[in-house]
Amino acid sequence: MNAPAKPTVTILAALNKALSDACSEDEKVILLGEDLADPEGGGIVGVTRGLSSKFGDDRVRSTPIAEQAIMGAAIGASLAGYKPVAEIMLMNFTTVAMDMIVNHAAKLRFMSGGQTHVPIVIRTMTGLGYGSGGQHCDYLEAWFAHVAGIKVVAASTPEDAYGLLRSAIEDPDPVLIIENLPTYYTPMSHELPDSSHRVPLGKAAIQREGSDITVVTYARMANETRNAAAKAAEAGVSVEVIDLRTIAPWDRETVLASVRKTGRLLIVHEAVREHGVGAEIAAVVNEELFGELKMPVRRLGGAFAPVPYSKPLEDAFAPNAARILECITQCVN
Amino acid sequence: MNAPAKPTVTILAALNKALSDACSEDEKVILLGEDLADPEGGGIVGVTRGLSSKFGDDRVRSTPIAEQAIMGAAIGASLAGYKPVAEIMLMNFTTVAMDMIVNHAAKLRFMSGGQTHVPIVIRTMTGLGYGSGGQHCDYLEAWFAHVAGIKVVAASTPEDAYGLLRSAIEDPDPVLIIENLPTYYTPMSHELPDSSHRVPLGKAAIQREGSDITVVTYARMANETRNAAAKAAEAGVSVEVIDLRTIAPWDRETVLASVRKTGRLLIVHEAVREHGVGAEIAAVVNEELFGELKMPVRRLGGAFAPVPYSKPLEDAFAPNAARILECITQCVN
Amino acid sequence: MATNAYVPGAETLLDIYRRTALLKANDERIRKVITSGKIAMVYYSYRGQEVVPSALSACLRDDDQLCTIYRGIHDMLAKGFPLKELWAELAGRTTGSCKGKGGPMHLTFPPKGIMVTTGIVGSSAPIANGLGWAAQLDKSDRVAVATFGDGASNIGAIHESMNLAAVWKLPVIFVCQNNLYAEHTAYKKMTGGETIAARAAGYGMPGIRVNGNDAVEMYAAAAEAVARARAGEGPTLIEAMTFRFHGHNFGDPGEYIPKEEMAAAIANDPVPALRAKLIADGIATEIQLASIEAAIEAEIDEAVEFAVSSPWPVADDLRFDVFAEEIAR
Amino acid sequence: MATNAYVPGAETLLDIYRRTALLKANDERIRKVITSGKIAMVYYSYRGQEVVPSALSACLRDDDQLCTIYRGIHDMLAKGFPLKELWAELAGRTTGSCKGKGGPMHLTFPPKGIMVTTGIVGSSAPIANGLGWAAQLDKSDRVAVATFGDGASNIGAIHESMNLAAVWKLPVIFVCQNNLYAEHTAYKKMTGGETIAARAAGYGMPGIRVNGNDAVEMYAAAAEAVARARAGEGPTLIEAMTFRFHGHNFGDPGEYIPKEEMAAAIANDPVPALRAKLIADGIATEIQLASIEAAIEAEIDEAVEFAVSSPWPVADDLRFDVFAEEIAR
Ligand SMILES: Cc1ncc(C[n+]2csc(CCOP(=O)(O)OP(=O)(O)O)c2C)c(N)n1
Ligand SMILES: Cc1ncc(C[n+]2csc(CCOP(=O)(O)OP(=O)(O)O)c2C)c(N)n1
Ligand SMILES: [Mg+2]
Ligand SMILES: [Mg+2]
Repeated sequence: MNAPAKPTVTILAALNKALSDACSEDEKVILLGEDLADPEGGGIVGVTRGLSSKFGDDRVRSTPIAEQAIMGAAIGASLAGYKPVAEIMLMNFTTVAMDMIVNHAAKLRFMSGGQTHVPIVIRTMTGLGYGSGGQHCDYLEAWFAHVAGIKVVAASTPEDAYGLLRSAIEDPDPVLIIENLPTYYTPMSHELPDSSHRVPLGKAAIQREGSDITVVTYARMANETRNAAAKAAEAGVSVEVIDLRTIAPWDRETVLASVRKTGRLLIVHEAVREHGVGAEIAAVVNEELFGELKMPVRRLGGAFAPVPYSKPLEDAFAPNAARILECITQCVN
Repeated sequence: MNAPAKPTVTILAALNKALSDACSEDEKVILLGEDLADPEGGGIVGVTRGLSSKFGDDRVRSTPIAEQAIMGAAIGASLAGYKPVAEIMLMNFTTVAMDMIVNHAAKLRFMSGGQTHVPIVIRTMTGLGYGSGGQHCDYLEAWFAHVAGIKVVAASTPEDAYGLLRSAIEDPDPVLIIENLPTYYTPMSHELPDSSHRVPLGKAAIQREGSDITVVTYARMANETRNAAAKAAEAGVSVEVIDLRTIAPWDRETVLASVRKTGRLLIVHEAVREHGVGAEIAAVVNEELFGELKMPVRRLGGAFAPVPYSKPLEDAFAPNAARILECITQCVN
Repeated sequence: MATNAYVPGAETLLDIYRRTALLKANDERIRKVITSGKIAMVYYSYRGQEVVPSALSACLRDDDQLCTIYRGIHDMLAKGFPLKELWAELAGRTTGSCKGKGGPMHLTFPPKGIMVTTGIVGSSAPIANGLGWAAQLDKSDRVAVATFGDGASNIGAIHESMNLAAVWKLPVIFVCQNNLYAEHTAYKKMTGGETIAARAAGYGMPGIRVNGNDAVEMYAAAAEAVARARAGEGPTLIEAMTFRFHGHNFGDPGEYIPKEEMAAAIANDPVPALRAKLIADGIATEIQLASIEAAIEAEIDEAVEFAVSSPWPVADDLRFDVFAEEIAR
Repeated sequence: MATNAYVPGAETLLDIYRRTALLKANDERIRKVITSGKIAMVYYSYRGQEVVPSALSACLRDDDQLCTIYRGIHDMLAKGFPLKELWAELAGRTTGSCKGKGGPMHLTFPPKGIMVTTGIVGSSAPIANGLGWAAQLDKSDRVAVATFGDGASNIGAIHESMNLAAVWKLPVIFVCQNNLYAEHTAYKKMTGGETIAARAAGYGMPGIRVNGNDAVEMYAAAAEAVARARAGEGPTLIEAMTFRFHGHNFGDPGEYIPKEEMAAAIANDPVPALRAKLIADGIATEIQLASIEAAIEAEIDEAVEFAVSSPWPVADDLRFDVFAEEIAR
């Protein structure tokens, strides 16, 4: 018997192919961001590697360090019929471009009464684990989820990374894609997705079926939760794992149906727990399933602190498989 | 019998006195912002009127239109021992200064291991009702509440406006004060608060006691809720009105004690309901009082849309006394 | 300052006057309508600044695109924003260009290239760059214009935009309407350096300060900048010196402006000055101009009437135009 | 370029060399320690840029204040950051200046005026202005320094800061360390205009480009700027031309830098050049310098040993230093 072949395909490769396929299929797709083009290395982690060589440096442009200018250029080009994919290198750097994203990209369709719209994608990245400290690892998805007019997605597998990015580019409204630094490089799949593969925005994935408790999560925490769920199964606890994939608007139907079935809900994200997206999900589930729950909705999230530098502190900041498992065990007992 | 004297004191006057008293009592208190000094009219709504004349234009400075520079100047001066009160004219303009507020003001104490701290106050204003449209009326408190290291307050009475602002200035950490445009001018009190008056940060006010339902709210919605509660009383419904005053960190003890008593909770804010601060409060109350509630926690908030221009749309955007009353009535039946 | 290549001919000057007359009459009507209580709105009067966009727009085509600001109705009207859709939007009606959702600070009318109106100081410029990038990609010779004020020149977005436009050689014209005040704050007090135009050199971009109230001078600068942009030679910064005759917004008495300064500006009102020049130069007669002006008044009458007799939006409209798909209740 | 008033004497040059030697040795040690696996950290090497902060700091006092960036350990060491607290922080220990909470990108040490280290491009400058404002209010002649890179010059915060500093005449020195690369992007490619220094004119502020690798030239520019600031005459922008000998951060092979460009830069390594000059000019002997360098190595040995033998923080430490009061669990 042969050992099963090792997976080789990473989220990084899937994103790169998604951008490449989108550029090939639609000449209106254009890319911009710091160090994005090949003379600058094709992006600091290489998501856009090879694309400026393939599609020309008119369509794939490195920019000065100027996030407001980057976002403005994307918005303007989208108003003139293009589908820009703008990279804001790290999520913390969205803080210098919030005006463009929130006051303009998210609102122009509404404020123009539908005369214009802003079909842009904003790719950004975050993630702890590398000792980058307080200004490079924030998880700000709750900010954007609170803003009407922009969608927010995050993938935890190469297939979803590909399918969500393709759907985001085709979506007629602005979409923020949150990539996660430590998950870029893990080989997870055997084949790169086909160019027809799409993941519809607004649809969660039930990554594992279960009957005792539902865990709703996304991004890197989905991986940790899958690991925790596997361990829980060994102990006889059946965990349903839902990866939201689209954080806003989130898939209420799938989540409610699952919790209706299991009667228990735990929400897990790396973002600071307080006022994180888990709060909204907990509020809605409590409202919709009042009296049907076997336990109060629980949330695991990042500590109420800036992301710290030192390894033991960084390790303590966010949930991980062990803590998720511990919490699941508490919940079902 | 004489008619009771009409109230004459507004939130505007209380804020002005608070700033003036703080400047008088502590020469480390300094002010900056666009159009803030008297040659520029003492602020566009006059909160700082008279102060540069009284305290000198070294301490009370108008600035260029440059919110990053404003926030940076405040942060820097605070690191050198001052207590700057910076005005960001409207809350939507915080979007150009989020880096300074979130990556720096909120984090420097932590990132420096407590060697430095940032005792600044950021005064900002928002509020619909004047047809300003999509870029001038956002309610972004949930963003800041999600950030560890900054406190968020909002007042609905002149006494609280005075007391919170004085406490914020004396607080050793950054505090964001959200003022509300339509409430500046309403005469509500008979006397300006005494210079010793303080409202502690983190303490809610029970503005009306009641036994049937708790309504947790803040800022202008507290006024609307008080009106709704008065009407409800006429119909025999006893409403407990809690004005949070400090939105982050919010007063869990007071809220939980009240809901434990009434068994019902409605949360009301003008901010978009989805992912608003009501979500966190609902999540916590559901978790803490699981099985003790007579109804699911309800939330009223702004529509999931940018703030619209046209009057009927603007009127439809946010809760008001009538809608709060309607919801209260539904809840208790 | 005007090179011979860009001297406006008689027809162009008359065209410019037609626009200024429309702008002036429209501003006066808006203020009148607000005062009468017929329509309530936030309003930032541009009275006194009419020549800047009129001369600029005389160099522009419908497919050239504009990003302007809250004080921008003059920019839009000069570029061809239709009066009915304008007034209906000001009145907050469904027949307004933005269905009443945008209002005076967010007017939009793509058929005439009026793409963005922003209430955020400085934010017109970054978006204009994107319009310019699209023109480049389209291999079109259309241009993008960003207008903003003197106060806006000190905010970060403007700096980032000018640098990017220079580096990418974008067909963008940055028009700073220097009316010497930013809200209540005098230009001199908040601006390092003598002129805004001089900052262009720091980006390796041509920058020119002109008397924006002089149709000939403003036209020459605009025409040269537009020609440069159409030829693929990159952006230009024009600092157009002008003045506003009213407070920052309707209701602001403008007490921070010294009386003499205001009096001198009004004495040099650019609209009657241009009118007088047309007559003095024999380009038009008093009768011709009066009839143009009368036609404008009639057109405005009609637009106001259209606006106030149009239907209001209803609460349910909030569910639409947030996304392409409607928002569930 | 140096005026006679600001020529560094022999003692000053020796002082500058002492700092550069410390900086160079420290950078080499950090890279060695990372390579060995002894300490893991994100690291932005400043090797090649040592003379800029060394000459600058020779003009500064302990009470002068600094806001620097992720690539800033050279700025801090030159200003007097103690080695033990530095290394313990790099190692993430409780004995680090920031108790392990800040790390290499957020080093802070107020007793030596090292107030802010930021990982956000451009954000050192707005905060330095506030330190300058405080100095003004205190009627102190202390100054504030903001350092940043060539790439940072194109971001909004820098523009807003330079304008405000000029308008308020703040005692701030803006030091742009132009190492010709911003991450992987060449300076020329992303910068409109020939020099960063030229942009100062747009704010009515003195701006000067100097060879930052030349101790005499850099000292002269810094001393003049500091004297101007102390005298209440406002800010200065210094563009110090330099180069980094390694990738953007540790692990980046720097392939985007042409080999010849790197080779030429290394051939002109400013640290041995200054060393040779001291000997050639008779300011110090080989033996003296070697003994300075040996003492530095010993000091670094001690600091590294102190760091790695210090205790780690524990999870509960996350509850402290978020606010003055502790965070409940
Ligand atoms: C980022 C931001 N800060 C502040 C404001 C408030 N504000 C509106 S208009 C204005 C003055 C702008 O002056 P200027 O750029 O000269 O334009 P003008 O109004 O004179 O046409 C200010 C400060 C804003 N809209 N946006
Ligand atoms: C606002 C922001 N955008 C992007 C980055 C990512 N980034 C970190 S360093 C850097 C390059 C900065 O180059 P430069 O200013 O020349 O400084 P140097 O690293 O050369 O010292 C970039 C783009 C950041 N930290 N902050
Ligand atoms: Mg102005
Ligand atoms: Mg550099």
